[in-house]
Amino acid sequence: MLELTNLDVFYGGIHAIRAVNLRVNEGEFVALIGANGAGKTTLLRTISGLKRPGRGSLRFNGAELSTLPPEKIVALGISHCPEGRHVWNHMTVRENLMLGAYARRGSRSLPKDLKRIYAIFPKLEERQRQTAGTLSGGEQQMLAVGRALMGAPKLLLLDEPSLGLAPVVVQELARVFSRINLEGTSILLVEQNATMALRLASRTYVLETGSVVKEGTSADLVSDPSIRDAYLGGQSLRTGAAR
Amino acid sequence: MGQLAQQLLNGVVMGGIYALSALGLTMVYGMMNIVNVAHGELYMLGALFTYYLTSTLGLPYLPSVLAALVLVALIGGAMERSSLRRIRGQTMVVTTLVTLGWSLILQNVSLILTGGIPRYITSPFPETSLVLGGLQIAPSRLFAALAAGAVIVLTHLFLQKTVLGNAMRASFQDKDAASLVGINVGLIYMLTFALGAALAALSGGLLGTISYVDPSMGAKGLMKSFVVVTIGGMGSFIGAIFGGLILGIVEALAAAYISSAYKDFIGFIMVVVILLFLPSGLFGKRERYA
Amino acid sequence: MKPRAMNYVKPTRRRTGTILSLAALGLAALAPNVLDSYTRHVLMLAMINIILGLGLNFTLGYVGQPNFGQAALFGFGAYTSAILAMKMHVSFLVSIVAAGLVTLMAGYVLGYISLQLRGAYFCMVTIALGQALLLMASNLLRLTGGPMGLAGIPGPKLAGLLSSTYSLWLVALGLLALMLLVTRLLERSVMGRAWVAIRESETLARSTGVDTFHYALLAYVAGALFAGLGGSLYAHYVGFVDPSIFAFSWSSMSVVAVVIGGRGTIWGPVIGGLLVTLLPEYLRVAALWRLPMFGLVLILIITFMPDGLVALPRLLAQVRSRGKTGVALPGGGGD
Amino acid sequence: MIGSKHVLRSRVLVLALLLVIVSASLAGCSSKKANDEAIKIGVIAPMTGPQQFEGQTEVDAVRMAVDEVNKAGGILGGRMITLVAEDDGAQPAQGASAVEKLITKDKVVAIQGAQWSSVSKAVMPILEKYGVPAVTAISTAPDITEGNLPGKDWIFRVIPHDGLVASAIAEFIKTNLKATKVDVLAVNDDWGRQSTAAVKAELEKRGGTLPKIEYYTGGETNFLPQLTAIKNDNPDALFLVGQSQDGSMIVKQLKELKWSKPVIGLGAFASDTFISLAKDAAEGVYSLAQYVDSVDSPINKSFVNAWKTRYPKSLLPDKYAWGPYTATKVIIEAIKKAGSTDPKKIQEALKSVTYDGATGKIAFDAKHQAHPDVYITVIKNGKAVIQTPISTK
Repeated sequence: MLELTNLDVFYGGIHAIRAVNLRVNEGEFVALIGANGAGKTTLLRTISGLKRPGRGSLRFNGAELSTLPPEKIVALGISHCPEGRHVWNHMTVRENLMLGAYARRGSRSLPKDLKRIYAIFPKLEERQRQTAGTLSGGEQQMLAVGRALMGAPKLLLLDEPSLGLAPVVVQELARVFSRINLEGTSILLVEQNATMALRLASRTYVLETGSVVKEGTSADLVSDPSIRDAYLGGQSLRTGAAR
Repeated sequence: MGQLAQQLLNGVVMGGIYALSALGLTMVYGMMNIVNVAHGELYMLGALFTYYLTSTLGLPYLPSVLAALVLVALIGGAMERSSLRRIRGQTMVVTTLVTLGWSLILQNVSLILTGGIPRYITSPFPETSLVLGGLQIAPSRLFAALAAGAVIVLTHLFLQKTVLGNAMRASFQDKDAASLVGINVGLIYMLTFALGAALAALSGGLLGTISYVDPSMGAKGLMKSFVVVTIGGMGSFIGAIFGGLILGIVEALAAAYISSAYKDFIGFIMVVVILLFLPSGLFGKRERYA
Repeated sequence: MKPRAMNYVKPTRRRTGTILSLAALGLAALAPNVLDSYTRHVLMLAMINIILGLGLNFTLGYVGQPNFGQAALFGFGAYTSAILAMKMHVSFLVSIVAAGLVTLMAGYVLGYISLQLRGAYFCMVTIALGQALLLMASNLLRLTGGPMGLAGIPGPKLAGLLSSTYSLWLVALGLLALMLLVTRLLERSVMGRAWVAIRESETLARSTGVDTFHYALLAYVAGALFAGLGGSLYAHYVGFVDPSIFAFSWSSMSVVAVVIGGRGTIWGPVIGGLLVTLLPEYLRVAALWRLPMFGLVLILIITFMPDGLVALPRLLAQVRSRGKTGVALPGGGGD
Repeated sequence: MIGSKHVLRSRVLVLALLLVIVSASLAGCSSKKANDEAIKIGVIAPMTGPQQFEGQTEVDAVRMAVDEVNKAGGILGGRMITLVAEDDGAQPAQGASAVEKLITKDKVVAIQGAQWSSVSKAVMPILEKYGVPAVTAISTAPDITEGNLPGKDWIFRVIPHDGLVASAIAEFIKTNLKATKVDVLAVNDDWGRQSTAAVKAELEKRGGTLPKIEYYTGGETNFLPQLTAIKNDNPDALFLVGQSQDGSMIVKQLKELKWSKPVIGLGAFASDTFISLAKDAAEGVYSLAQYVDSVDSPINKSFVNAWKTRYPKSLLPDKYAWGPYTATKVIIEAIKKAGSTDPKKIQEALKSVTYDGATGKIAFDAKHQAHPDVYITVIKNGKAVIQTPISTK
């Protein structure tokens, strides 16, 4: 479904992504883990069109993405829930969600889709008339996910959804991601919280300084000693220091 | 007592008119963070186009205003596309100077093309003032004030209730997030500036029946629009209404009870005093300028 | 503005620099003898514009606040000189020094008021104060002559021999050199660094213990002194002041000069001041198209060089070295 | 990177020096020897900015005068006259630059202007410095000729100044309008202030009172505050000082307030521009005008006809057309009389030159002020009708 071949991305003079090959199959839940600064966010921004790739190809269901503007990519069925949530603080929860479906505005199924989001996140329905800026961090993350889902994506890109959230909230989000995936949406999850990522995803890639250094089923990676040392051992330190 | 009532009535009606003429300015500032010095020239072009459409082509008044609005919106879109787009994200001084350059171009090219003769747009309203309990008011002025209210409400509803309006607000609050839900942010920037230009043109077309129309009319009115927008809080519609009303009433009362030579002086001092106590005007959003 | 931290210059180079500057100064002092009087006149106005720009540069360039009220201070200086010279018949020297000091004090008051605010609201207050002063000058008939202005302000005759225009040329040149030197010294001082800190992030500057209001006010006051001296020069040179000296057009021209020259640089206001004076004058050949052409040039320069013309060499160097990108750096992530 | 700042700085210096050199050479190369034949006359006027309309009219008028003379074969044995017009933006400093350029670069022998009194005052010292005369047709501040300003020997004025017309206005208000309590609304500039002061003095001499004197900023569009206050004061008459745009707005807003007392204006309350802007609201407005297009003299009729033929799209000529036209003709007469293009000789000739103008004979008194007639007019059926011509001698 999504296929990155030999992808290179430059940031100014910096070679941020180097010859990355990555694939997400129909209905699959894939994770991408790596340390802060490894290039994970750059990779997602490149997929969704916010950043132009330098070399290589980016194909989604056969269509080449590397020259498309973000709005065209959204229309193909890729929703990107960005790191740091980026909800529109001065707009209401409902307005945030409805704009999530901007790429398919006018579609008849919008009321139904909104109901579905409210069913997934009942808190959002309670707060639908509040402005997003008044929500708690966890609620904002739910809103950001909900907004991405309103685009009715075939592929959902999630960037650090657990960042800075209480463990209870992270648990709740994890349940939601599994459910969405089971309902048929493919997911590419980017996480520093490797424990969570490896538990949710069926396959995982490990990114270090812009290159994929390991890939495999999550089960294999969990038992890989180098992964355990680098990503699971120091985990408590790292999540504590997030942001 | 009769004078006070008449002055207040004039002040309120003028206040509505001032609010209308400042609307595009405050919207472009609030959304795009651009102090559009060319606002006055867009206003002037609205009036000038309306004049030519009514007098030269002989079109009826309201369709002419609408056609002028469309033409000026196109000019506004072209301004954004050709120059403002390239300096997005630069500091305010830089964007302000680009609009200053545009104001020089628009004003002087209009001057060259029209010869600068002052004119009136023929008003579709009767010239005889209405008399309400001993108070006089001109129908064209009353219409302009009412239209001002209607335009302000409609623009507000557009931004709050329509998908496009929401997309505009979203784009200026968080550009990346807007791109990620499929909003063409570049297009939205252009449309927003064009909308600001259209509002300026609309006020020019509506007020051209009260004031005269010439290429320098925009520059003359710009200072007042600045006062209105600043008092009310930059970017706030409700602020523009209150700013306009305050300026209209203060001008009226200053002329009646203090000295008309100091009328404008009082307006500017009021800006300073209000800002010292309310650093972002009456209704300005604080967090953006902290 | 990119930080350019290099302060170290080889001593020999510095010496050549000083010699070159002195030579340029000497040449400029003699220039009126060879220039025709129109060019002399235009360059004199340019010097006044440069002095104004150098003063404005402190708040606009270094502190980074959109100050559109330089005409308020300029007018203050001009009126102070005009009133002293016309009504009290003081000598030129007393008049120009007094204009500087009085404007400095006025700058303290105006700065104290307007610097309570930042950004667009600061901008609006500087405009409003300028307009308020314009209206005061129009209405305080006894003091300012009202809209009739004050005509017949005498110029100085240095050493009793030089003509008034030549004397003013030398005074302006001397002031200009002094101001460039002062700007250079301030730029490298603690104060200059504090200004740039405020511009980059006022919150951060404040959190590291910089009294941002204090430093911003000092920038404003320094700018006021320059503007006051420039205003005094103007009054004695043109010989006539009226309230239009407070007009928004003077303020905005000064902002244009600083921005198209280069904000927060020493030579920016010099280049910009020359440009905003020379361009409209030499565009007179274009008759009515002069102002639209000026507007177009303004837009082009700002759109393509938002850092001003001083950045032109750097920009060209960048263009030349393009294509050498792509050096991978370890750890260069995208977050 | 060492020394890069220094390199940069020297580049900037070079750039700045280049600019200076370019400007100097530009200045140098264009001052090549002018056409032996042509005589250059300069005009300064506000051709841009809020006063551009009056300025454009002025330049058009001067051009018409020059072309008429050229068509008739030129002067001084067939030499043609060329016109150099410069913009002063109605600002003193710009006016000074414009005159410096006209005199030193274009080598004009005389100048028509300025329009605004403040600009005239700023350019007078420059005229003196170079010894080039100017004839102004619009600046009516009395002290330009009557005062003791530097450069006063070099400026001449064809239009009666504010002091000269004040008594005529006061006399008309007292005897014809039978008004003693008069309110004033005047533009807050040098001209508005000075003419108000002059009329006030003359009215008070005649036993009148002026309880309310209000000023407005030029370009204002809202006069209702002042007019409402004046209406409430209930004077016998209202005296206005303003140009056609402002004036038209004032009388329109007076009409909105259902004003019924007599109104007399000074400035442009009898011009075609004013009437076409104010329409019905102009009816019945009295005015003191230094020129009206309906002046019944053969010279004026041919002037108006020539104007209509030459500028068919334009409005009928007003004082901004008549004054500069007359001033230019006076300059040309003086050049003929001097028999020379030496500015000093032209200045001498101006002192004794006479010219038959549309509103009477133009001849300068010892203070360089001319004394043509002025008119009291009233607007009837969209036409300014002359009530009484008044001598200003």
